[in-house]
Amino acid sequence: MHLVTAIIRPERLDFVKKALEDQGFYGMTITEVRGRGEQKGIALQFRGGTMSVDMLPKCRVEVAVADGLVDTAIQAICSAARTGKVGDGKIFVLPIARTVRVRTGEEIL
Amino acid sequence: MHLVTAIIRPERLDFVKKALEDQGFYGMTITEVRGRGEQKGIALQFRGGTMSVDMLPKCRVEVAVADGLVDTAIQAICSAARTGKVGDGKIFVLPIARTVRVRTGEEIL
Amino acid sequence: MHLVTAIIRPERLDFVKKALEDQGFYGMTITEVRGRGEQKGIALQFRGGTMSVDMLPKCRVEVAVADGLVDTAIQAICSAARTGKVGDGKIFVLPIARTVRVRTGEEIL
Amino acid sequence: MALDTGATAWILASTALVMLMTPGVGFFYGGMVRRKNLISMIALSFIAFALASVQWVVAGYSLSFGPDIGGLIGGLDFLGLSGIGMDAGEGTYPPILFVMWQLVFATVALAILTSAVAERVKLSSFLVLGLLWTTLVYDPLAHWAWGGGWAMSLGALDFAGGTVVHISSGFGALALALVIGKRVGYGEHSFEPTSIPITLLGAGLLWFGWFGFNSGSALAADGLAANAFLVTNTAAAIGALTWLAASWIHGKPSSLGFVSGGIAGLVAITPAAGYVGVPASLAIGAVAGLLCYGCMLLRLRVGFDESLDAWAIHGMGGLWGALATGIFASTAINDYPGLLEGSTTQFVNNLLGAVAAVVWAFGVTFVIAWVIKQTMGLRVTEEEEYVGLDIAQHGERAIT
Amino acid sequence: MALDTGATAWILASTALVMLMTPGVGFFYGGMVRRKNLISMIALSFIAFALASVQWVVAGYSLSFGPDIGGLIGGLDFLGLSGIGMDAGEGTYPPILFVMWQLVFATVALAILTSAVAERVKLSSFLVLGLLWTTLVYDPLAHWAWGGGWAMSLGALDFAGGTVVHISSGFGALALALVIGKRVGYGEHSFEPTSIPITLLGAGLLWFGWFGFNSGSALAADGLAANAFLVTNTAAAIGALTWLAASWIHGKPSSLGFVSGGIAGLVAITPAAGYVGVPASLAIGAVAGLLCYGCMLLRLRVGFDESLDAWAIHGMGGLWGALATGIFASTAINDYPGLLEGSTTQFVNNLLGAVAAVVWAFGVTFVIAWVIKQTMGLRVTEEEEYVGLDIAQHGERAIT
Amino acid sequence: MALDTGATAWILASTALVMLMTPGVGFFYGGMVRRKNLISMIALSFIAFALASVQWVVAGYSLSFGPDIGGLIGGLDFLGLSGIGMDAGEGTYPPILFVMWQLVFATVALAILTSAVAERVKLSSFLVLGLLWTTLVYDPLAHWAWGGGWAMSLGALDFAGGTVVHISSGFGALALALVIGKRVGYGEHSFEPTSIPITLLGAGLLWFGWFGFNSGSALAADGLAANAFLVTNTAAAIGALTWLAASWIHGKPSSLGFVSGGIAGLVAITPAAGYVGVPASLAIGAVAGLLCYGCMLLRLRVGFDESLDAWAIHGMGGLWGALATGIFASTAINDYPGLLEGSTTQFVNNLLGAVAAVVWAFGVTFVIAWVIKQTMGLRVTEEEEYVGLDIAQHGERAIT
Ligand SMILES: Nc1ncnc2c1ncn2[C@@H]1O[C@H](COP(=O)(O)OP(=O)(O)O)[C@@H](O)[C@H]1O
Ligand SMILES: Nc1ncnc2c1ncn2[C@@H]1O[C@H](COP(=O)(O)OP(=O)(O)O)[C@@H](O)[C@H]1O
Ligand SMILES: Nc1ncnc2c1ncn2[C@@H]1O[C@H](COP(=O)(O)OP(=O)(O)O)[C@@H](O)[C@H]1O
Repeated sequence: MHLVTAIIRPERLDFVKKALEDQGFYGMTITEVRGRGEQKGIALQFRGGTMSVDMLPKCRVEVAVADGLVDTAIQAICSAARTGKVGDGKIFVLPIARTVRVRTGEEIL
Repeated sequence: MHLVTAIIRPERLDFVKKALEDQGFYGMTITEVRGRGEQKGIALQFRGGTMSVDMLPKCRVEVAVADGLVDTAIQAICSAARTGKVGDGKIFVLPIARTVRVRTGEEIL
Repeated sequence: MHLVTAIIRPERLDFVKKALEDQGFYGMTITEVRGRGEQKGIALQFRGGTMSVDMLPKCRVEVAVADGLVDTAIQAICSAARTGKVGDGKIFVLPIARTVRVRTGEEIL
Repeated sequence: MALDTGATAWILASTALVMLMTPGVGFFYGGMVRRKNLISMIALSFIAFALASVQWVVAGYSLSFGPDIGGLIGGLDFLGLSGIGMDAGEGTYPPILFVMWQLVFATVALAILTSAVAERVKLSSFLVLGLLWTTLVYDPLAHWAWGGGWAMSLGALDFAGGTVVHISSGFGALALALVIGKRVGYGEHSFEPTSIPITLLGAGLLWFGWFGFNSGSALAADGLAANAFLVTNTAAAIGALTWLAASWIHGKPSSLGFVSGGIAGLVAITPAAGYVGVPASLAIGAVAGLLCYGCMLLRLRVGFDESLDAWAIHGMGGLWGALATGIFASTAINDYPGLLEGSTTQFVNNLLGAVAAVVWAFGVTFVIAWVIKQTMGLRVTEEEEYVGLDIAQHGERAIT
Repeated sequence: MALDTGATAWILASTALVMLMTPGVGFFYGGMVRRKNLISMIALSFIAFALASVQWVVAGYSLSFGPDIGGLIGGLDFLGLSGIGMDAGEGTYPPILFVMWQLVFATVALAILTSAVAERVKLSSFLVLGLLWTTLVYDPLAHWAWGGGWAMSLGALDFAGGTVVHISSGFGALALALVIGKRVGYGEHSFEPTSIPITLLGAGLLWFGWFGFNSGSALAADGLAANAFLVTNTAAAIGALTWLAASWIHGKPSSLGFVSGGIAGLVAITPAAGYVGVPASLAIGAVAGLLCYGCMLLRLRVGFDESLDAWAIHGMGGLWGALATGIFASTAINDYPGLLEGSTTQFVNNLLGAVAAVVWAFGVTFVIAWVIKQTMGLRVTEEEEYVGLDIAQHGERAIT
Repeated sequence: MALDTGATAWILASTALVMLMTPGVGFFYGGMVRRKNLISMIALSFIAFALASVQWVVAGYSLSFGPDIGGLIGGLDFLGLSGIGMDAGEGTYPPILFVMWQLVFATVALAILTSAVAERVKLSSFLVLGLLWTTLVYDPLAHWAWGGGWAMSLGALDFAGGTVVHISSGFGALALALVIGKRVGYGEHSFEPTSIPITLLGAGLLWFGWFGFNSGSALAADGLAANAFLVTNTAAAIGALTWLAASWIHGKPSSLGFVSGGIAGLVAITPAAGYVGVPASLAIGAVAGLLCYGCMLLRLRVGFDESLDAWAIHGMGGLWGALATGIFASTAINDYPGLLEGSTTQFVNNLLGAVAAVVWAFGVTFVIAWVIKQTMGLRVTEEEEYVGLDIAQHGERAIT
């Protein structure tokens, strides 16, 4: 299995979820993260002091999929998350050595 | 090393921590995430409008363990996190290429 | 590519960001996590009851870097995140099977 | 008559209560916007408060309560509050207290208006807009209804500001939202409220402060003030329960709906609080809960991004309240009979007062907003809107 | 006598203060529950407020303060508030104000009761429960102590509601928690409070509002009101400090313990505020802090899931306050001597009043809750409880 | 004269308003510290409140308002409030009310002081420090200015506590921050405020409560109280706007700056509120906004970790207010002419009063803090500081 890990815009999350569902991917894990890619930083001010915040909120969507379905998942995410502007995000596909279902303890392939 | 990544119920976290400790695993990283597996979504309402929220809070527990101890860790987590009902979670074991201790800069094997 | 995943002290984040920038790493993803390593736990009290909280806030910094640059990234992070005390953190380097840019759908190598 | 220290004490306390409504509005709306605009939304209310406060002591009071000019506006005799005394003289409370008392009404009206530009307004433009709005929309309406203007001469009743505060800000918000346009992404993806508990806090402060608003409007510590207090609470309670019930039928009964209904009830009883009794307040509040809920559904159906619903709740609730005052006004409470006691005149007067306020508030706000839009611009850039106003306008973040 | 505008002003202001306690209760308890039930917990207080408000103007006031029937309940003469005037007549404040004043006591009692069903109650069932409870438990108790009922005739003293509000809700909560049963997972895994700062906010609002509660109960703006104000604050302060000290011995002195001690002090001084002086208030508050802390420990040891401790703090604090009033009442403050001034009668009367209230509150609440449980059910399903009431009952989420 | 129920009502209500400022201070500062110290910061204000409350009824009131001893301190005649009556006698309000009224001033001063030890103080040490500070710093200053001490005899004017509350806590904070030393990591890495909305909530409560603070200081419900109310609001509003403007020039206009300016205006108008009119209040507030902003920049440049800026805002704002009172005092408002009306004496008297307070507050606080540091220690261990005071001192966490 592979863990398809996508960093996307939070406002596209609903679309990505829908697109994954449409392809039959139900299980997923979502984390609120902050990130930066090509986007420039922004300087913040705290009572006259300055702090730099260049990390905008993003959503990390993780979907464990069988090896043969990685492309399908990538395509579903890409088309649903895309706005065409900088900041649309990245997908990292991580290899999974083993997957276990906690409820049963059984190994999933 | 492998990164044993478990998505579990937040209320089982204390038990999982305890179980890992009992097996000698002290280091771990915890992230608040939301997730869905086989559980159905729930429709939310915002002043007459509707939004769908099917992502329940989960905890991601990550433990980096030596290759020979992966099974021990998986078993400890499984038995401590299990309630027997849908939503108990999944464990993904990710291979780690290298591990470094920041304090010393030394490589850990 | 590899995903250099560092768990560091939140207050060192700015330094780590700067150090990575200096080495030309702009893209990164940050997650608020809690973790424990060698640090001992602390017992909390809730109106007479007790709960144990031994998980201190940490930042997870993830940077996807080309294979040849992993060492550079590790060094940048280590030197910027180091205080020399227990709790400085760990770096896990995870192999990435594929990386995709959402905006364009193109594969990044 | 002479200084009544009891009345003065209650007006002082009521003024403080009403003042708290302005932060209350900030938290109420703040909880409903996205996290990246939470600070901005709260800050807009605070800024509205300061802005209208200064305008009021400089010119606003005079424009509203200066010697009447043609029924339309007050003269500039009290500019900078010159000539406003501390001595009650023939009155029961100090004239200077009346200035402060009326001030907090002007501020809360402007705070409500901020909802229309939520998550997209340029701060500098809001400062100009706010100054113009309070001067050109609020002050004339205050003069008409309370300062000796035509509506007051006509006999249109507005006990505590259903027309002056709520119709003005509600229909002003409608015009303003039309001019500024919808938020980027509205109608495409969902906008999750950052924190319902913050909204509930705001609602609690509003409900609390409203007792000063309505009961203090008796400008006395007597039975009329007490009755206003009781009918205010009753209308709010039943409004909250009816909205809860109505929204339950449509789905889940949200706490946001519940407090929205409470505020609808509060708005609607505002003009009536000194003229009606408890049974009428049950009717007024119940209708307000249902009506405003319906108006919100209508707005949603039309897909119009006036999403904090100042129009549905304050505008339409205020309009209903003005009419309801004409209907339910009772001589058992005050000197004025309403439609139910056979006085068509009262109803018509109130109708005229309310319709004129609707037209003025909508029209003038529209023009002000349009002019600002054409000149300095009303909105932040699309990029700033994406990043959020907290960072873009204030350099701050709500959650680290 | 005739209308005293100063007294009226203070009662008006106090009523507003007490009203704020109901949201205060919501935030106080809301911060202690898990995040998934935060909105629900706050909303229950708001809903309790609206529900009891409407019930009160329709029937509650009449049941409580209508012409006495056999010492047990008021007659229905004032149904819908018919015949309650705005004119003070022989009194010092308008009768209609007394209705509003008493209303906010009824609402806060019901709000406290919501703690017993935290994180597991079905909203529809709570609406029925609340209506029955305020009618069958609160109204009779209010009648007994203040409305001309047997306890009042007997001479049991309850200045501001130690019995009527706190024993009723505290022992009611005990019964209710028994009937509804513990939360799923209670005793197995830990339940982390979602936000202590929210609880502190609630505590701050409660402390603030309590000045209206106790001092306003003088129904005058005079030395008695001032004394009540001061002893209230003193008992709260010392209660907070003693709980802090006691919990420090057991471990870390939590801020939650500190404010719990403050509220214990406030509860205990409530029935006594108009009868005792500052030295007595130090004793009453200090004992309250220690006693209620001990009761909480006891409840924990027993493993009983009445986890927001309405019983330990309001029930036992109120009981102690009732007895303390009988002990410390002083003719230096008011007309009534207590045990320390040699009046066993006063102590016994207060004991009787309190015990009767304990029995009635516990018994009737138990029956009401049991009947609802058997018929429409009290709890949400286990699945809904797992998901949390915010989503399951309101379709809302506290943190996006 | 005799009991004036209106005056009494307003003092009662004002006392409640001022009381709310103490939690307000807690939330105001709490939002600015790091998340791991949020509960601690709020709790320190609550604890300050309880501590000073008990000290006040036991000894503080007597030290402040007991029979004058050499112009420096009050005698112990009123220890435990013995001899303080409930009867107004010749006065317009009950003496016991004055005790309570003054109590809330003592508590808020101590709450402001807590800012100086933010995120690093040991709770046990704070308890000792607070007790000593309120006794040795606050009580003498209250005696000097209001209790018949030398400054009062001299004729230094301090209407509502610019010197007694703000100079004392502001310059006390300066000394305290010097002794306790900067937080670990200060100047190295950035310290992000945990929640600006919480700070805005605190600011809203402060602004609200300040009406009681200043207007209630008239100890009457009359034109003077009304004028104080209005100038208070005006100075706050203009102070907020000028700080906003000044910080806009330097970068982004933060909401934190806006409310800081509001508080600067409130501080500065505090001693003047009963002596100046609206135009003067515009000047006083505007200067306060700019001056305190400048002082904050200065503190930042120096790299001094008194990071919640009690010195810049309360200390320097209070100092400016004391001088401004001497400058702008007007016989049109009260009996006292200031510099602008030709009275150099008034200005010099106020200058003397203020400078003496600065010296006393700074010096005595320094000594107290130093002694505690040398004996029991002021700070937590470095490890505890790293973990945060919420866990280390209270065993609690702000966000689960
Ligand atoms: N090299 C990287 N390592 C880790 N995360 C990254 C990297 N590059 C981008 N990201 C994540 O993806 C998000 C979007 O990236 P961005 O570069 O803005 O998109 P785009 O590829 O369209 O330019 C970032 O906010 C960050 O969270
Ligand atoms: N395919 C998946 N990819 C990523 N995360 C998953 C996947 N399946 C489950 N999870 C995570 O595990 C959690 C529990 O999964 P669930 O399917 O409910 O458990 P069970 O295996 O008992 O049915 C989910 O909430 C989600 O966070
Ligand atoms: N074995 C591990 N698995 C997962 N995360 C770990 C592990 N060990 C350490 N961490 C993470 O790194 C953080 C810092 O680790 P720590 O052991 O305190 O540093 P050091 O290596 O200096 O002792 C921890 O809080 C935790 O989040």
